[in-house]
Amino acid sequence: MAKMNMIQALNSAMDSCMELDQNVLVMGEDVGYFGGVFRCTDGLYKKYGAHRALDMPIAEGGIMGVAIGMGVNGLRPIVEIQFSDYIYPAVDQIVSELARLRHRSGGEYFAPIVIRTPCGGGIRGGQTHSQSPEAFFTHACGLKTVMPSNPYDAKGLLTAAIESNDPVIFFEPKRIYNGPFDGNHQQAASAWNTHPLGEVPEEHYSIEIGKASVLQSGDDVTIITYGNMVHVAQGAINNSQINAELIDIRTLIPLDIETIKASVKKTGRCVIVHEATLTSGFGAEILSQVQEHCFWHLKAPIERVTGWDTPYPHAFEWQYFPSQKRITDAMTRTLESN
Amino acid sequence: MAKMNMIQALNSAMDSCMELDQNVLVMGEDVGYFGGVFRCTDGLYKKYGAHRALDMPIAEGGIMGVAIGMGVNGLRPIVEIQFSDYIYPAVDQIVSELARLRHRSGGEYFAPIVIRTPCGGGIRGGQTHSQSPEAFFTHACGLKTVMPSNPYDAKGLLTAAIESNDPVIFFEPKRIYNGPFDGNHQQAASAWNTHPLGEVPEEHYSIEIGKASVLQSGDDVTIITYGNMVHVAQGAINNSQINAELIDIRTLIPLDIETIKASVKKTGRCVIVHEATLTSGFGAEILSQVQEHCFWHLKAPIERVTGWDTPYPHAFEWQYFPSQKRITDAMTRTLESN
Amino acid sequence: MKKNTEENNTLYKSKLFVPKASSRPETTPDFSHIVPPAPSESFKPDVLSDAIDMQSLAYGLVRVLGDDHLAAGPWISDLSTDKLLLGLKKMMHVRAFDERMFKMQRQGKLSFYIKSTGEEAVSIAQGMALKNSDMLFPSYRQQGLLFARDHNVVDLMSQCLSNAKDNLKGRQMPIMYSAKKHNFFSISGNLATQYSQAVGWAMASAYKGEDNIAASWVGDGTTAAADVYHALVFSSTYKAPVILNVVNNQWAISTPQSFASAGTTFAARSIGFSIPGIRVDGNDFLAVYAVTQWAAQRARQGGGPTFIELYTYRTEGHSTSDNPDAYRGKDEAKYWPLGDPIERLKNHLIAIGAWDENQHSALAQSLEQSVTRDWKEALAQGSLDNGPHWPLASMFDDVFEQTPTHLINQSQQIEEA
Amino acid sequence: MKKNTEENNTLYKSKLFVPKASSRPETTPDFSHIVPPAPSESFKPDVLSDAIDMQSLAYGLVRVLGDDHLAAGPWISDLSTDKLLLGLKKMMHVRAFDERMFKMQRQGKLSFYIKSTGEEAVSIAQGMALKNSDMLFPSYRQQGLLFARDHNVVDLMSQCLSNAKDNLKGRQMPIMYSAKKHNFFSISGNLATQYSQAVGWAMASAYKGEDNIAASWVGDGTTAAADVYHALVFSSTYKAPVILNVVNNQWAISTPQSFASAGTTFAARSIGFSIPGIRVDGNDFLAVYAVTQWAAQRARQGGGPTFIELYTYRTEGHSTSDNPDAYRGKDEAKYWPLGDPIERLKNHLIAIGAWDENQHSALAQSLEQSVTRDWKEALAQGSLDNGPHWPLASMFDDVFEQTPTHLINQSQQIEEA
Ligand SMILES: Cc1ncc(C[n+]2csc(CCOP(=O)(O)OP(=O)(O)O)c2C)c(N)n1
Ligand SMILES: Cc1ncc(C[n+]2csc(CCOP(=O)(O)OP(=O)(O)O)c2C)c(N)n1
Ligand SMILES: [Mg+2]
Ligand SMILES: [Mg+2]
Repeated sequence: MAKMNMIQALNSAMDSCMELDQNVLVMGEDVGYFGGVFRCTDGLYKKYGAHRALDMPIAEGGIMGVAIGMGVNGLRPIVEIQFSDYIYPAVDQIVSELARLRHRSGGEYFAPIVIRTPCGGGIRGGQTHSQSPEAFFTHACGLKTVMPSNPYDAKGLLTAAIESNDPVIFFEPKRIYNGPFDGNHQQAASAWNTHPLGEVPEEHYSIEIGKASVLQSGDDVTIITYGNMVHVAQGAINNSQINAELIDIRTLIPLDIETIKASVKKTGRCVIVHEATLTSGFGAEILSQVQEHCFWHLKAPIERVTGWDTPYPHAFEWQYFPSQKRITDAMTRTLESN
Repeated sequence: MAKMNMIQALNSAMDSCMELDQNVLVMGEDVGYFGGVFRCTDGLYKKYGAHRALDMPIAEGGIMGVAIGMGVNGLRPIVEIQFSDYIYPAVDQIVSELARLRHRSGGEYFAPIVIRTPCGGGIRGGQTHSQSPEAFFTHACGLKTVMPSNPYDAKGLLTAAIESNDPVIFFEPKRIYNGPFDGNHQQAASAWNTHPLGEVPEEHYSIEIGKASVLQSGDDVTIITYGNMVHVAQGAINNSQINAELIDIRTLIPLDIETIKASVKKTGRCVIVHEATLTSGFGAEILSQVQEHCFWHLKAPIERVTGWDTPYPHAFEWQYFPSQKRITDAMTRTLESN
Repeated sequence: MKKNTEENNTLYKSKLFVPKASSRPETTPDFSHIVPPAPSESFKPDVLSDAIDMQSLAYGLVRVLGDDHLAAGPWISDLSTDKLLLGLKKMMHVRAFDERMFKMQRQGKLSFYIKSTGEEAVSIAQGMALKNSDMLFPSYRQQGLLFARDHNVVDLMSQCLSNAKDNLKGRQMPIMYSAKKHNFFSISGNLATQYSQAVGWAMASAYKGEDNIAASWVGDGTTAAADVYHALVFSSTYKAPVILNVVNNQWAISTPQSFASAGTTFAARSIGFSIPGIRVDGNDFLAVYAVTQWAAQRARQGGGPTFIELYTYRTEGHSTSDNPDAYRGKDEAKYWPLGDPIERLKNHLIAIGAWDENQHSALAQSLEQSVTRDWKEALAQGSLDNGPHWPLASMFDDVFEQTPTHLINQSQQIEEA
Repeated sequence: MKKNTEENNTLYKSKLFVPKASSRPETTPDFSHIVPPAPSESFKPDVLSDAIDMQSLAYGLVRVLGDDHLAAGPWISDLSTDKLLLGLKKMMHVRAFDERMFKMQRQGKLSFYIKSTGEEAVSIAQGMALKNSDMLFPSYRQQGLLFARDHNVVDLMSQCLSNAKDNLKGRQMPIMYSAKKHNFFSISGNLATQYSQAVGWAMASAYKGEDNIAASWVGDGTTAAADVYHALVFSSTYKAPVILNVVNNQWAISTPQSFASAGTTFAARSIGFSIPGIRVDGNDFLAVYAVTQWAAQRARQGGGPTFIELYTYRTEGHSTSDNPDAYRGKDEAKYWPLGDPIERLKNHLIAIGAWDENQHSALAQSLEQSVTRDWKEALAQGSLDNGPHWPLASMFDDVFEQTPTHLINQSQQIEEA
């Protein structure tokens, strides 16, 4: 075991897969010589060369089209989209091509691609360096959608994604690259090396895609969340007397509804938290499935605590970023309503 | 009043707006000389010339970028995307630019654009001529999203969209261009001239964007739907003994939640129907809002009847297209569960 | 909106330039500006020449067949008479196939169809000039490639019928073929997407140190799509072994090529990317073959991509959903100055004494019969309206490699519904 | 994945071509392949020439200032000495502004900043060559355009500070300016999107019969983006009155221009679209002005778009988040053969006796002081950390023209939270 932050854990996953399989390569803008603007591919160029840590022109749509062709020809490209805010030029190749290829070709063709992309706010990046567009991709059939919340999961899930023969879109909450940020931005941020899930095996391992993890069990209310918000929710629980169960879904598609069902049937109360915009965010899908499966167990309306329906503002970043207080208030409301 | 099908009603809306305001023009692939592959812009080229019924190169992303620039320079482009299945190359310009321009520029700039695009299946078009991608756009803040279900609404809402200073994405269910198709594909399709909402004023009028319409009032269960499915739901109600209230939301963003609330609080039961894929479809957002606002009035789980989580299949079109039976079964389930 | 109106008492005098069509129903077609050069007027550069040094080929028109029906000029290749006869037969086979399928659609047996009439030389000559191990990324109008690779005709028909033998399991509209065993990529309904994918496939081939190349096709109208730019930028940047073809058949549904050609030839577009651009008479089987062979050699020798404009004409409607008389001059095809690819190869073979009219009509007839036989056999395996189809639940397969729970549940619901 | 591995006992021998950088930290920069031509070596075509007839300008380098610091050659324009002095002053003002803002970011007063050091001639000369009624669609590195149009400097700083006077209401990162009163479009964080928008704006101008033109800028790396292709295709198709500029400063963050240039000049890319391509010494104020003036005349006379490659160098890091020493040769800037735009114009003015060192340092000092004054004034209006900002609820304004109910509700919730 070693202490790793998320960047090191992701790097370690790519490194071990590249060692195992020469069909695996990383590609994207500034990922080669420089090692990525967030340093996630650092060292791979030195170790595997310019052909396997491949810098690419600034054309997300082109990178994706080319990656699909490579995947069809037996390679396993790991594509980095520098910020998920810049994934839209690639949406046609992702939604119309990558997601549908296996199905439309009757199973003849597929492209085993991983799309890695940093998401979320909290770094003063304004509206084009803070977005969480994961929900868009959950509506396109054929894409696995993953968002880890800690280094241990990050390495295990990224390894599974690289090994998967299905395309995987892998969101990396950039605010927690270096530490488990709990939303308390006045405080000095803590680092991963003080966190149990910052303990990461150096060797190759994978975590099954499609399994949620229950980070804390409790009886009164279920919090369902993923990514950045896992740590904000944990903080809200720690700083309240509420006996809450905390579920990190880790994978959006396929969603581990069984784990969610079991919990909400037990607690009868549910708060869903994500950083993305409220309307048609993935919280709506989770809420709908909980309502469909647990209706008769619900003791209070399911609540959604999310980003607002506006672009991510520069000056009001901390009013946009869902706070512990908003989560605590929501839990309290569900507990009070009867 | 005149009898019009949806194509004629849409054409009439564009014509009257172009007559009123020379800043209004239509543009897109095959919309000029030919009048559009569905004939919606037929005659506008003859009447207004090649400059105002403007054929364009096959580049949805380019068409959208150019339209935004025109909008910023005072024009009101009505862009036709030939099939909504082909809107993805334009997603970056729509989501990153068009939807955010007014906000990001502090209100200095905006582009009053209408994006018209046929959606939905039932025409044997397979997976790339049958999609209903409306939900994607409801998650991007700053776009009004409209889908009419009849000629009268189509003209009134399109006129309002053209007059709006906000961008509007306007989905046209192609299966009902010529008649109110109720899902019964063995039967000869009926035409709009036999339908009361096929009565359309020739003169200029508009219908406020953001208002649902209650097409039939009932006490036992509320059906919330839009587009193609309005007529399938109506058929399901007609062919059952169920006393259902039928709401055509007409506008997805902004959603007329007041009308929905009033109905569900009355009936206590709710079935949401759309043709788009289930997961993260707009039904999830509607369900979530109903649950949040009407929780204490609900007598049964809210149901979603939608397209399946697969691409639209050619051979199994009628098993994909939500049927009256599936809607009736859902209504029955909600009525039986207690 | 009204507000604007009040301001606009004065009417705009538009200065916007809008391209024109070669003809419209109210005008007589006029292609007099197209003056086919003699084969001898072209030149054949070394396969590793710089794009800029062979620029004139982008503005000219490579031809091998002269008005005398004989082969001439620098692009004469090593094509044997047998190969020419095979090419003729394959072109005639495609045409017979298209004719039959079109009729069947008109009789309601198919939901849709697209012909390649008048463009058969493009896919047959190019298909024959490539190795079977080269990967093809076509648009929907290169069905000829499948004939070049001897694809089973009954299977093609089964795909169009969405029947139980359809290798696409009834999921796709007619003509959206996929044929992995023939290295023919799954056709996409979304224009141009295959173009940059072909470049990626070729980059992978180079990455693996293999000799196979990729080839892709788009139409004149589709050249405006972003993926075409991506293909040019990426194939140039990494010198990908790929042939990028533009089939300029003059029309994109109702839109003339003037809305995509940017006031010059399509072939000219690649030179600014250091990619050779060659414009070739797309109805001249020998010229298409020779140019494709040149590009394939360049790619295999590490010279990178070639951009080929195949200058041809869409003789019929865009598809069975289209009526060209609504937007182009009556019988515009008759005015097309470069003739018909089958006629021209036939005349060449006759001119060199390798073929005659009787053999030709006999072949035409036997191909018509074989297509009819194949159709009966395909129909016997089911049709869209009457089945048998694939099992309904198969619709949920292949969305993912292993079908996840939520889709298994949906496949059970659909059986109940 | 494992499965693949077992098959791969033999290692690939990659044949993939991967472009190289001008230098990396472990190599010494070498620009010896760049041989600046003498001003006289260029030629100035008629403003309505065909792109193909002026092709050599795409592969050459338009210059006016010679090594003797004097103006020469066909591109000498009517620039008065006063205008040159004004241009010098504005370039120095931008540089002083950049210096101060960079320092303030390093002191934690700003969240982010981007300098244009070494590229000042691009936006100042081009801004001065255009009419104030012409519309500008810049990238984030053309802040100089705002100085060319005499934008209030305190207001620029207020935007960077997201304070109560920020015209963008605290919504955008620093430098994402928008200035409608100066016909300066809202800068987007998404690269290239403005390029096709500029074409649409220009098409609207032509549609309305007006004489205003549009101009847009992208960097060398950004040329790979789809919107650049769309701008070329659409501006050519409709002969839009627009100037499309590529600021080739050799780097895109850590990625050298060789990953975007397709093995040739950027200017060469437009010729295949019938759009003149001109490569100009971007650090030569007089050359940039003259070429821009030529393109503007062409556009106003109905000649359509011009594509200009401004050949320059990004002297500093990409932004305050970047450290160029991690990916390019130490002091690569020092090796850049085309010098510094301010130095070169200064030397020219001295050479013609219109300026001297004392005047220059005096001006530099007074500009530094004025920027310091402006900064104090801006800071007095608030800062990101300490406010005052716009009212919190203003965040929900401008999502739509009239704020709908669901956003009004959210603005109430945010006040409570
Ligand atoms: C992205 C996208 N936009 C629009 C369409 C609709 N469409 C199908 S074919 C076609 C015309 C293509 O013309 P061209 O590229 O010249 O090919 P041709 O049909 O002449 O072979 C159009 C606009 C599509 N299929 N995909
Ligand atoms: C669509 C998109 N992709 C990626 C980025 C991230 N990004 C910001 S600047 C930049 C480099 C741009 O380089 P260049 O075009 O040469 O302009 P320069 O910074 O040199 O002026 C990149 C990749 C972005 N902003 N938008
Ligand atoms: Mg065509
Ligand atoms: Mg640059």
